[in-house]
Amino acid sequence: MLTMVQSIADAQRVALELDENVLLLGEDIGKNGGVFRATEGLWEQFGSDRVIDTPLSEAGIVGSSLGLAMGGFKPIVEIQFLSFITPAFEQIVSHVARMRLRSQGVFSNSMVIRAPYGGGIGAPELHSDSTEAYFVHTPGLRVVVPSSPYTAKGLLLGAIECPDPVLFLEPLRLYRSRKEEVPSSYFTCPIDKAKRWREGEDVTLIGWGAMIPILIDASQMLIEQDISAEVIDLQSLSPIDEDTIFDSARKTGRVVIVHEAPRTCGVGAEIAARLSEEVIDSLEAPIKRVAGYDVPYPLFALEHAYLPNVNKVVRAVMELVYFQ
Amino acid sequence: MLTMVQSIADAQRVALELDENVLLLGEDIGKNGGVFRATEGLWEQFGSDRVIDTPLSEAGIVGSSLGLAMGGFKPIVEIQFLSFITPAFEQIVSHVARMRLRSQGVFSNSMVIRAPYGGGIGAPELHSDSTEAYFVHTPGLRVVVPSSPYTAKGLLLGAIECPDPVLFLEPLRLYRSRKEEVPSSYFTCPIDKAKRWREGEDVTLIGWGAMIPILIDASQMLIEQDISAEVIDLQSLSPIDEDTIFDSARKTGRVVIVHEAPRTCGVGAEIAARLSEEVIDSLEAPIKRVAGYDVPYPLFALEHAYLPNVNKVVRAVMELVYFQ
Amino acid sequence: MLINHLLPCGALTNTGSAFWQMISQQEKIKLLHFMRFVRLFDRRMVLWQRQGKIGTYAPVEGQEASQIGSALALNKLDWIFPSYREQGVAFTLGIPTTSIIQYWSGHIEGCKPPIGYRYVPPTVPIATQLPHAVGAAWSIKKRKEDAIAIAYFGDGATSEGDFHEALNFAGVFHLPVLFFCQNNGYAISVPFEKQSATKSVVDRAKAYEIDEYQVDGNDILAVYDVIKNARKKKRPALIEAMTYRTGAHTTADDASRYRCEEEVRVWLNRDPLYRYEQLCIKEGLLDEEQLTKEDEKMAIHLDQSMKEVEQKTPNLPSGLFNHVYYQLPNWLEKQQEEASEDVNNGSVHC
Amino acid sequence: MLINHLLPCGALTNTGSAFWQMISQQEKIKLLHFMRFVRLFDRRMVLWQRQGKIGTYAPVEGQEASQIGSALALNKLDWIFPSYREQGVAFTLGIPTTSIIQYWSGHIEGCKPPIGYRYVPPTVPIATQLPHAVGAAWSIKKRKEDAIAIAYFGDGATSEGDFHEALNFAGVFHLPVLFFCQNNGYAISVPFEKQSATKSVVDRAKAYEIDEYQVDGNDILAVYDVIKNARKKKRPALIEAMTYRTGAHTTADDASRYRCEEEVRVWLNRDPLYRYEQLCIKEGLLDEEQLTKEDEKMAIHLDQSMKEVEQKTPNLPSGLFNHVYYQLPNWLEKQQEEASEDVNNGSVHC
Ligand SMILES: Cc1ncc(C[n+]2csc(CCOP(=O)(O)OP(=O)(O)O)c2C)c(N)n1
Ligand SMILES: Cc1ncc(C[n+]2csc(CCOP(=O)(O)OP(=O)(O)O)c2C)c(N)n1
Ligand SMILES: [Mg+2]
Ligand SMILES: [Mg+2]
Repeated sequence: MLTMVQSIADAQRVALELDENVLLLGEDIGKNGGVFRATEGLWEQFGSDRVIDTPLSEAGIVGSSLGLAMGGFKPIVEIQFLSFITPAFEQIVSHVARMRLRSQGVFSNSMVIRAPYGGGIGAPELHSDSTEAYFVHTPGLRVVVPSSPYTAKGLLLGAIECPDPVLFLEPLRLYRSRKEEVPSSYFTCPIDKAKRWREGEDVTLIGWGAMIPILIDASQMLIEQDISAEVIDLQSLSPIDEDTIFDSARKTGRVVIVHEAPRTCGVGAEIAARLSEEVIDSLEAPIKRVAGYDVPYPLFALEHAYLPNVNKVVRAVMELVYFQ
Repeated sequence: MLTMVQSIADAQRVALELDENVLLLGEDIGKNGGVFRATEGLWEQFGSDRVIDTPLSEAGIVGSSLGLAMGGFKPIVEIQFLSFITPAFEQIVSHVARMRLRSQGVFSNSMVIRAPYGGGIGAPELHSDSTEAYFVHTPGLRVVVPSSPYTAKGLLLGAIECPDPVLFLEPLRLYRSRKEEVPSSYFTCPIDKAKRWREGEDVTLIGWGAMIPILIDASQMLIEQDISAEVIDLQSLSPIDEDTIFDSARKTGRVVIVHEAPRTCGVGAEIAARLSEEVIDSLEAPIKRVAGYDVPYPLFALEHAYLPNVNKVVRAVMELVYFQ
Repeated sequence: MLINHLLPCGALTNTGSAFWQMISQQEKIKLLHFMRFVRLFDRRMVLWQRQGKIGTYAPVEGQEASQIGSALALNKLDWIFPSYREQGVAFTLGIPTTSIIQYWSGHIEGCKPPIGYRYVPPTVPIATQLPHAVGAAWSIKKRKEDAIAIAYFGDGATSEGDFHEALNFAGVFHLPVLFFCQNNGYAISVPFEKQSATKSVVDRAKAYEIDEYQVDGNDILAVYDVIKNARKKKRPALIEAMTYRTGAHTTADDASRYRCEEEVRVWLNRDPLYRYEQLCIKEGLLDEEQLTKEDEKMAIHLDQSMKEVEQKTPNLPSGLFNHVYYQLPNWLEKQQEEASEDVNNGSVHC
Repeated sequence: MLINHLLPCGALTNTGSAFWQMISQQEKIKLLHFMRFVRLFDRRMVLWQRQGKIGTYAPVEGQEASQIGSALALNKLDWIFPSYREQGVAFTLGIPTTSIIQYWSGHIEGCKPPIGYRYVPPTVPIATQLPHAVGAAWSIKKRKEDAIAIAYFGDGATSEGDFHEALNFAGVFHLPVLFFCQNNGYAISVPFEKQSATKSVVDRAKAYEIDEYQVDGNDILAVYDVIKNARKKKRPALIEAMTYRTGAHTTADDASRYRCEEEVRVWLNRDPLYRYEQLCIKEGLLDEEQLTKEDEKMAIHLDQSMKEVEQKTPNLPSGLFNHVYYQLPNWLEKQQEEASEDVNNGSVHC
């Protein structure tokens, strides 16, 4: 039985064992085992040549990882918190995302950038921001978010296997929220597919990461109202698994999209836009978003008010069900 | 009669004359007058203490401009091309957008960041990217895009007057594409309102910046097909002027949104999402986006294929009009 | 050359003796009081964190001389740009105790500086406050104010691009800005030897043609002297204060994972408070009775401040929306109404 | 100390004489030929830009010694990270002329290095290639290859954070990477005095404990020597080549707005090609007849290359989509079909 953060460490252990080209780079990931222990024990097992404590320098880390990828290595980079990826933004957007294209397939840009993210754990300022949309809007990248210990390992190994650069976002709130049986061997989950956690007929709830337990709870509450909700975990934010969400939307005719990031231009907007382009004639109600407000993520005393929760989701569903 | 780039220089001249706290900072904006001459003559008129040639250091420019703003100055920063704003991304997202909030109203974060952007002029790699969505997704900022010489001056002066930080994006393709009468005195255009360039009944075309001439041309072509198109220039991408687009969508029942940026998670997604949340029952057809593909902006030999054009817009409108 | 006035045992060096004679009785006592207060305060914060009264906290212990010595050398018009560990600076400069507690309790109100203060809210992303200090110094220079700007940061911050860009601007534009690095030997778990190939942080000043000072950061007299001196010059300077945090990086950190007890013991023997107290005893400045009284007053003040903070309920939902823009725009007003509704219908609890 | 082997008049210095005796006849002639070829090529590119045959172009003229001297000192396994102005390097290293023309004609195919080459496509954002070179050097070190990585950049690039972060990594991890700065005195219009408070770029090497070399960048022998030497050491080094672009920043730039004719004249008198030709004449290496023939061959080669490029039509729409990901994903396939349709129905012209 592993927590999500343990299963993430385990996935990296397996990857380091399997492929000598895999390298880990990041701040405090070596001797310290990562500030969340997501690389616990790996420095001891694989040494400081493969599990590398770097200077405090995100552009340096990501930029040199691209050079390593071009040299045939497979860097797995830890950014300590997603908010602190911004100093490496230029490297990611202008280079990591484009090196394969720019060299017309000659140079690899294959790497995984891991970052814990999201709110709900009373973390200090800027440690809880959800900025996935910046990267979903950046062609050349993939963006993956797990929601359980088992899928975390499978998706992370899938991401490591993938020749494209993958931003792998780890919901802080789920790091230790529950344990689950996770095989200790190598296995992957497809990194471009959504996952249906629950089937339903009346409404589709779409989310990812830390929103999934909330959506499952909401679907339980809705049963009491005789509303059957389908819960879809996007898992892959880029690319978006259109087939799964279109099928579900066509079936239920009602969609609520839930995310922590600010509403405007969040990934929810893209899902709504695709639905309104492709399945609008199957919809029986407006498309609803339950999302963060268009304000910076608050200091933690107010985060409960900022975040989507079960009540907000249920209320949104009710609005759709009683829409006319 | 001024071109857009001349009217932008003129707006800055007026602002420098009116308020001694206005400062210009940027690379090559002084002696050289800006690589596009958007600050032509200002260094000569106001001196190197107010029109400041900085080192090649975007984070330094934006970060120190924030310090200047806190000290009561009003910096107008030129980023040479929008793509080169990424080194300052952390400063903008983590600080410029938040200083007023974080200091609970005590310290000003008032500044304008100007950047030429967009394609269609055969510019080198990375010089044509449209990355406005990153900033529209960032609470605390405003984003404004002019589409004519007159509105460029009025909107820029409006942005300078505004106490919030404003990202002011200048469509390269319109810099010198036409001349217009622009008053030499001080005047402003509201920076949070969309502008209707043309009224219509059958379909709403929404765009901004360099897309506006295309939408106007498309609306002309559509007349021949007896289709009356309303052309809306968003002007303000953040905030989005919902009233104007909702009213228009309710009237026409059909919407095409056009932008150069990659489709996924572009500003078009947000507009579509809001429409599908608020006016879905007035829509007679899906919401269409004509946008850049989800690939990095190509080297210029292929940019004509990447970019939205009149034909693509007309085709999209036809699909909606004949939708059933 | 490391500037040192006061040895770990509490003896003055030659330069120290000279400086000691130059400063007033009042100054000497201030240095002592603030060191004691800050230590008390800081330990209380760690305790409160353990009791769940505040959130994750970054302790100051071991760095008091650097923080208080520098803070007391500053003037009212100076701009101060702290990182997240400058509670000693904040407290010394008169930021209300309640504000500091509020900040660490996750209340944005704790960021608000009192009227007339140029004390900027803590900066969480590493090294990003350095360019801000450059800009503030530019504003000082343009307005010909009798002031400087000072940025506080750690040794780890010197690896970030913003460090470089800020120091370069300061050199190019000759700005009155002090870059004050508390080199406590670690960036969380990463020791300075792995952070930089240079032996020390001041080695980098040469790359920008700015002044440099390296000072014993556990020696409050030396720090006080250096900052007084540097700020008078109104020139850009990089100052490295050699110090150590004897506690963990934050209350969420376990320092035993990356450093040994022996190393900590060495530094405990260089304690900044102990050595200054020894000096004060020798100089007859330490009035035990008086100090006990002051400590008690301080303890009461701290408990009262905490109570005050506990009684403050954050403003919901306005606390989310106020000051995001200069004026609340229409579309945010709509969202605020939505949030109000959630509060009113019980979807969100106050 | 500025390393100088060949004076502007074409006379060898003492160190120059020694070096001249050490290198082979073949090397001497290569240096000459590539300088002549690159100048021809570069001038042709400027002309073609004026004729509308290629897009905006960044001319090399004046910097040939820096580019060719360094390139000829490199080995096949070395990783090369150019900026946008390294046509001289590219050409010397055997990047096909057609590729270089294609790149400046806006064809992505021009970015593709020939098989087995470690020549990276031009980097447009300033200083961002430096961390890449660090990573490539790291990969070299890990694989124990007999190679180095070299990053080319300008004086302006030294103000960016990426410059700092890259040099810091190189120093901390002891990587075989050469940071080769062509200090041509300007970043577009901004002179180096306004870019940095230090007198020269090499002053910054001390901040990272890496080797430093300052060399006359118009002296091809000195540059060749320094890079040969530095690459043998397999240690991180910052190299500053003092040079000048006698043309504009790009064909879109008007250099007369920010620098005076006199300054240009001074530098024209230090022309790198002229001085090396003078030496070759003196040394009896310059065979006029032979050179004229070679020049003619080169001219023909250039015109043929241009014709070849003109005949290549970009792949539409696949040129937009290929290689964005390792395999074209489903959703992009859909967009590619959309784009095909636009081509087929005439919405977009090939
Ligand atoms: C840009 C950025 N990257 C990473 C972090 C996470 N982080 C917080 S403190 C810290 C170490 C800072 O070390 P140093 O600068 O020496 O300051 P100290 O904590 O020792 O006072 C790190 C890596 C951050 N806050 N910002
Ligand atoms: C990050 C970034 N900012 C700005 C630019 C625009 N720009 C292109 S070249 C240049 C000047 C570069 O000067 P230098 O580094 O000295 O190289 P040189 O052109 O002189 O060879 C500038 C500002 C850019 N390409 N990238
Ligand atoms: Mg430290
Ligand atoms: Mg230059």
